[in-house]
Amino acid sequence: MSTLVPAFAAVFEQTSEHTGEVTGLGFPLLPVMVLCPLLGAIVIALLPKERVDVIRLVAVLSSVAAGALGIVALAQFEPGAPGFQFVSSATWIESLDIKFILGIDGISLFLVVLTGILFPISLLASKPEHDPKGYYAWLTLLEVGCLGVFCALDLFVFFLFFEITLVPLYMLIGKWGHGRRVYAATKFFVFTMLGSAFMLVAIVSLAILAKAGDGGTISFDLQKVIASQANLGTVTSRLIFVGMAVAFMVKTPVFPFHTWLPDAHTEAPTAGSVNLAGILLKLGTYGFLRYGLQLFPEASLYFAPTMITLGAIGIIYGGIVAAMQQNLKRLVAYSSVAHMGFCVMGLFALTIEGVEGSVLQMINHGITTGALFILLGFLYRRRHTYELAELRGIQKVAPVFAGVFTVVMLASIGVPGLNGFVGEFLVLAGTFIAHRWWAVVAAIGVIIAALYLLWAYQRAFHGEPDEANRTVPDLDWGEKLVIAPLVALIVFLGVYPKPVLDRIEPAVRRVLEHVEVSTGRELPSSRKGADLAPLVGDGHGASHPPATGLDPGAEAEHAEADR
Amino acid sequence: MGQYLPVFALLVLAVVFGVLSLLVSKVLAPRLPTRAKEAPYECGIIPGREPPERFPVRFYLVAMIFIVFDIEVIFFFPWAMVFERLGLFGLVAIAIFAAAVFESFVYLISNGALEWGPIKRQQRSALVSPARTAETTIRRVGLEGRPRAAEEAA
Amino acid sequence: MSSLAVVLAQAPQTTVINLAPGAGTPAADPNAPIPTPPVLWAALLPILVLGIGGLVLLTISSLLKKGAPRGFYTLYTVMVAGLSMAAAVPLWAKVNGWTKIAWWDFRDLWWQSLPTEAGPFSTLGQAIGVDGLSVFLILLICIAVILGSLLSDDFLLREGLEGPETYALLLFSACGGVIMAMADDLIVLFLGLETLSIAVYVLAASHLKRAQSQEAGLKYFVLGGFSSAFFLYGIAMLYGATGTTNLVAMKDFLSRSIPANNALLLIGFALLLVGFAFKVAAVPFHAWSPDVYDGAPTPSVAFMASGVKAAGFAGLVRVFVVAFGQYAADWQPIVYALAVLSLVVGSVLAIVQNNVKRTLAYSSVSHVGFILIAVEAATPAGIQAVLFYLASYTFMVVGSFGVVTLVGRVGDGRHSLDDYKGLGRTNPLLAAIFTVFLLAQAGVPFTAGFVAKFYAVIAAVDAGSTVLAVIAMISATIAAFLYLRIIVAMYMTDSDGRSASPVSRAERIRIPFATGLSLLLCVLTTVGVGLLPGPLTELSAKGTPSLVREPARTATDGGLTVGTTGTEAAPGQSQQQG
Amino acid sequence: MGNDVNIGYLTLSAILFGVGAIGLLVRRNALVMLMCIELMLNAVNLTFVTFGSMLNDITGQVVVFFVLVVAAAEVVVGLGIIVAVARRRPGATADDLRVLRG
Repeated sequence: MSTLVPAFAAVFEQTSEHTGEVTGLGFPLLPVMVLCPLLGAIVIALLPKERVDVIRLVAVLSSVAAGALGIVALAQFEPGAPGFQFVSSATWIESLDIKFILGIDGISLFLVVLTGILFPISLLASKPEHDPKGYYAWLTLLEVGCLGVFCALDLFVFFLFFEITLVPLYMLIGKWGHGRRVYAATKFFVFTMLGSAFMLVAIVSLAILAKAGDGGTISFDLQKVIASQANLGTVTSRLIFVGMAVAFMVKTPVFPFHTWLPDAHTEAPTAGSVNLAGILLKLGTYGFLRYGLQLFPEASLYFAPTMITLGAIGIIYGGIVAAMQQNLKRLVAYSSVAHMGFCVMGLFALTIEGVEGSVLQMINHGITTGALFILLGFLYRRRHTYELAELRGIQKVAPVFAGVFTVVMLASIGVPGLNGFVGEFLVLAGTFIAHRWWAVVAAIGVIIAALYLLWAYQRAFHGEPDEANRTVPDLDWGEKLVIAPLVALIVFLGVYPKPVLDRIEPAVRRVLEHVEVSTGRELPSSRKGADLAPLVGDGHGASHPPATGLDPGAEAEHAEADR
Repeated sequence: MGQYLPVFALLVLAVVFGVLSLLVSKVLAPRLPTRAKEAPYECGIIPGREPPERFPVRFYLVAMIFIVFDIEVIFFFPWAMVFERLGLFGLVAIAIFAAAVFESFVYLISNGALEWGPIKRQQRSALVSPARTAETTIRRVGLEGRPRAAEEAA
Repeated sequence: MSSLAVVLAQAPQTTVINLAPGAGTPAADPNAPIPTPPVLWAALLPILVLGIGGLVLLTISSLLKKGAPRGFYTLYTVMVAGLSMAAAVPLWAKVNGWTKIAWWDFRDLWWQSLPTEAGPFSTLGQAIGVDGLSVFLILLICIAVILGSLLSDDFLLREGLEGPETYALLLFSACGGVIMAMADDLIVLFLGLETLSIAVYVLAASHLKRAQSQEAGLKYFVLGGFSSAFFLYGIAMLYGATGTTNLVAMKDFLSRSIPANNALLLIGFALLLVGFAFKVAAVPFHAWSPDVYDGAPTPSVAFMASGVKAAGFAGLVRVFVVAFGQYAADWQPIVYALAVLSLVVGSVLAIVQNNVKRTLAYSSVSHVGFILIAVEAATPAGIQAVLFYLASYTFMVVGSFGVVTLVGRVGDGRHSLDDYKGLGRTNPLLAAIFTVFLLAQAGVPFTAGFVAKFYAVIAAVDAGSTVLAVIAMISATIAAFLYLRIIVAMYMTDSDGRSASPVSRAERIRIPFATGLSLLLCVLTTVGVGLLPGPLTELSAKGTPSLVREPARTATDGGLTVGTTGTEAAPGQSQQQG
Repeated sequence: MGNDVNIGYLTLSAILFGVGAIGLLVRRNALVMLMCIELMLNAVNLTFVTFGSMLNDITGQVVVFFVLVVAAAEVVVGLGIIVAVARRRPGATADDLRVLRG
């Protein structure tokens, strides 16, 4: 491994011109992190089919390694530094200026860390019934796709990883799922493929029409395209935004395009649905933020009202339909639709709190829903069913399991003190500033969320366990070990979100300033937000000077001084 | 108009010659009608049975070989007219062309397209059955219908 | 045999015998040597190697009393195709102006006979042009022949049809394809097209034991004859409109003077497009391709789907995008319509099939639609996208039909979807290889298919036809659904049923050496190009065609000599002149 | 450019071509189809020769040679395939060639 790294580093020379000062620590952190699970997948593919334990070990090791590198990136991360960090790029196709660039900033940092944490836990949480070799190979390949998407700084590479996540998940759902798995897998594949078809045309026309490269050549480099997207006409940039938005709306199930999600979730194997809910849904909202807001500020401003209404509809619709579900997994799936509705609403509120809350909501939703699906996986392993009708009185038989389930469920509802609350509150505050009545509607959504989850809990866990439920064993130590980190994170982020917010806030502020600068219109929050700040009293020191004409530099030392 | 006179003369001569020869043969020839002579064709042999519906493939093969070499000749004509003016280039060109077409001829022969003898089955097994001899397997073609030959053979 | 007639064909307008009506004796004195155009045999080498190779193969086979040793014919065909590719390399160096590639220094070879300066050149009185496009196509067609012959090696043994015929036909059709690729004259293009298609008609009908094969051959023959008559009628119209059949002279004529009523020209375009559309099986002239692909023996289908289509597109690009670039506004709408129809019909009809071979035939129609959107762009980027797509498409298609050959088992008849059920369990390696090809055809990233579709979309968007690109991508998604059905059949159907039972002897398909080799080659290239598209992009960038005049000749020659060497376009340079 | 005689020839060849094309689409018997293809090719020959004489250029007539060669090659191959089909089922008409469908 030691000889490999310098050779590898040579390929990915550390371009520092993006970040200005902070460069990676001479070691191509991101490429190794992204390609580490790929190495694992290849090794698994070569291992003989019988050695199941070795295969499982290699899979867990490679995803833990990726997670560790994620934590290292978190530790090394410079909160206030402008631009992207740990950037490393290798030219791929010179004629089209396509470079394999990876880099993260405040927004994508935590999504990468979330992926790094969730994948090993989902691997440990469940075992496949048949053909483990294919199962673990496809799962590690899925991790490559997820990590790659969040770090890609090149339009082509982003699209490549966006598509890469498609095939492994299709195989996972299709081959190891249960019930109508082939139908669900094909529906998932065709929906996402259709969305990404539009996105490909959008990316290509963006790269060509923006003529971003030096000297007006075609360029796929995100930085150059952001800089030069001004020379797109308003109509073309709106059309391209719609093209991209279709793909992202399919991925975060925004209301009209969400029909694939419940099927995919209920038929997916446990690890599949944990990662599908925990990470793959964030591809869409992250895409909206990075490739929607940053790339097409004017168009996103133009479409903001429509997107917010769709988000609000998603929250209400998700809540109501979830309340009527008989199958627990489908219920959690629809709750994801509702939570992602929050994210979309926060994003398009275009206020600092809104966007910040939405990013935080992505992370929290990833943890809580991931934990929920793991717990449902344990339940399925015991009772082999998700139907609420057959579950009763589990609290008496498996108290620890019920206790953990309660904590995670309350987090998902958004009870203060747990991580759900912080995200949703920021989103509601942000939306309230910009679009008052949508925030009211969203608040109703929170109540509905409480309704269906508590009702489900009451039906499944309370009451007298009949003979089938009486034999449900409690969590063994292995399962406790798996779920403990997630519960710890839920509580930690609920009580003390400051370190996370410190890193997200500068990046979000930079995006919003970019939107203000290029659209030339004052965003609703930047002035009024200031006077609301003391009320909120959120952790990261609200005593800013009113945010008029703030230059990022001042903001950075300010945040520095605070800590 | 004058220079077309010889053409007309030639035309007249041709017509006269055609009519004359028909008339002379009809008038002078002896009349001994027999069934064989009256038959439309098969040059005097009375066909024993209707021509078989399905011709053996060899007949078609001959047609195809004819077409191939007919086309070859077409290209020989213009070449022949100016071959000495074309010099070496023309010679090399026509040589390659002729070799190619001849090669297809070699291929035909090796595949037995032109062997019209009796159907010689390669003897797969050593001996099919003692009763079958060369005579029994060879089809009698065209012997019936000849009055004299039939009596001798019987 | 008629392919050789082409090589000998003197470029029509240089013969001086003008039998003007009524002129008694030819004007020049009778025995003055007729000026013959200089022949650069080096430029014709690829054609000669393939043509003569086929003839020698037939001669050898007819002289050998007992059958040839096993695998001899395949080895021979691969060698001849390799030799033809080797003969094309110096031309490639000449076109790009290098004097030596890696270790091979060309100066000592027959180099001096080639024209001095670099860049594309033409010979045989501007009838044969050697430029980036023709050399790229020579390499591609030879690769298709090599892969095709490797596939048919074991297939013929299995079906009991041993004999040199299939290999000789492969070589002759490749020779025809190469003539088409290098043709700068419409008549030479027509002769190349006919050599190619006649050889392929017989190839389609060559499975003597299957009635479908003869029927496919007859259908292909009748419709092929029908469309080549249209093609020829188009040439006649263009000849009437421009007074010449040579593309270079035609381009000069059109740039010099705008014909008063270009009715003849437009009819000529339409009829030529009919001929080409039929040859590449674009909708509405695709009706023959599913039947013929289903009936014909699978290895020859692999060659038909790749080599024949590549030659067809070479002709299409050279005639329309290069020679009639000025009149792009006239023919682009037709190509636009062909592209849209092919995309939509190709992917929609493919879904209703349950015979895998027929599904692949319809999916190749939708691939043709993709290539047509690149042709419709009519820009150098468009041509590069066409070449890139053809190259990656060849490997994908030959690979997929290779697997179909194996799964077809003896009698080449078992192609329905339930023959593929559970293939993932019975033959994991074969199923994995087939999945790679199917995903590549669907355009999943990290495969050549994705990059090819990507370049085609770029070319289309760059030329402003974004709507076409969107239609293309949507039909690619629909087409993806049909590839998924096959993958589902292979992997997911009976996996829960008897997954544990050991695989019986009969189900396991033995992958013979030659077929294995070609499948390996295809998989490596498909994934390799997917990961590193750089080299192939460079190659296809250098493959831009350009019509070029005869190199300068001393004043003594008679006939149509052209003063300066009009090597108009350095490769990759502006398309207008090229 | 072309006086009425040439226009006459062109229309004649167009008619011939049309007859050939329609004949091919309508008639069932494979041999008739073969003849129709020949008819169409010869119609094109006539067009070539007419244009040759109109442009006073030899190319028209030279092209006829090649078209003849191609027509002959097609006939040879066509006969071969038709014979192969006919040996399996005598009196092969395009109607009963419905083994391949879909």
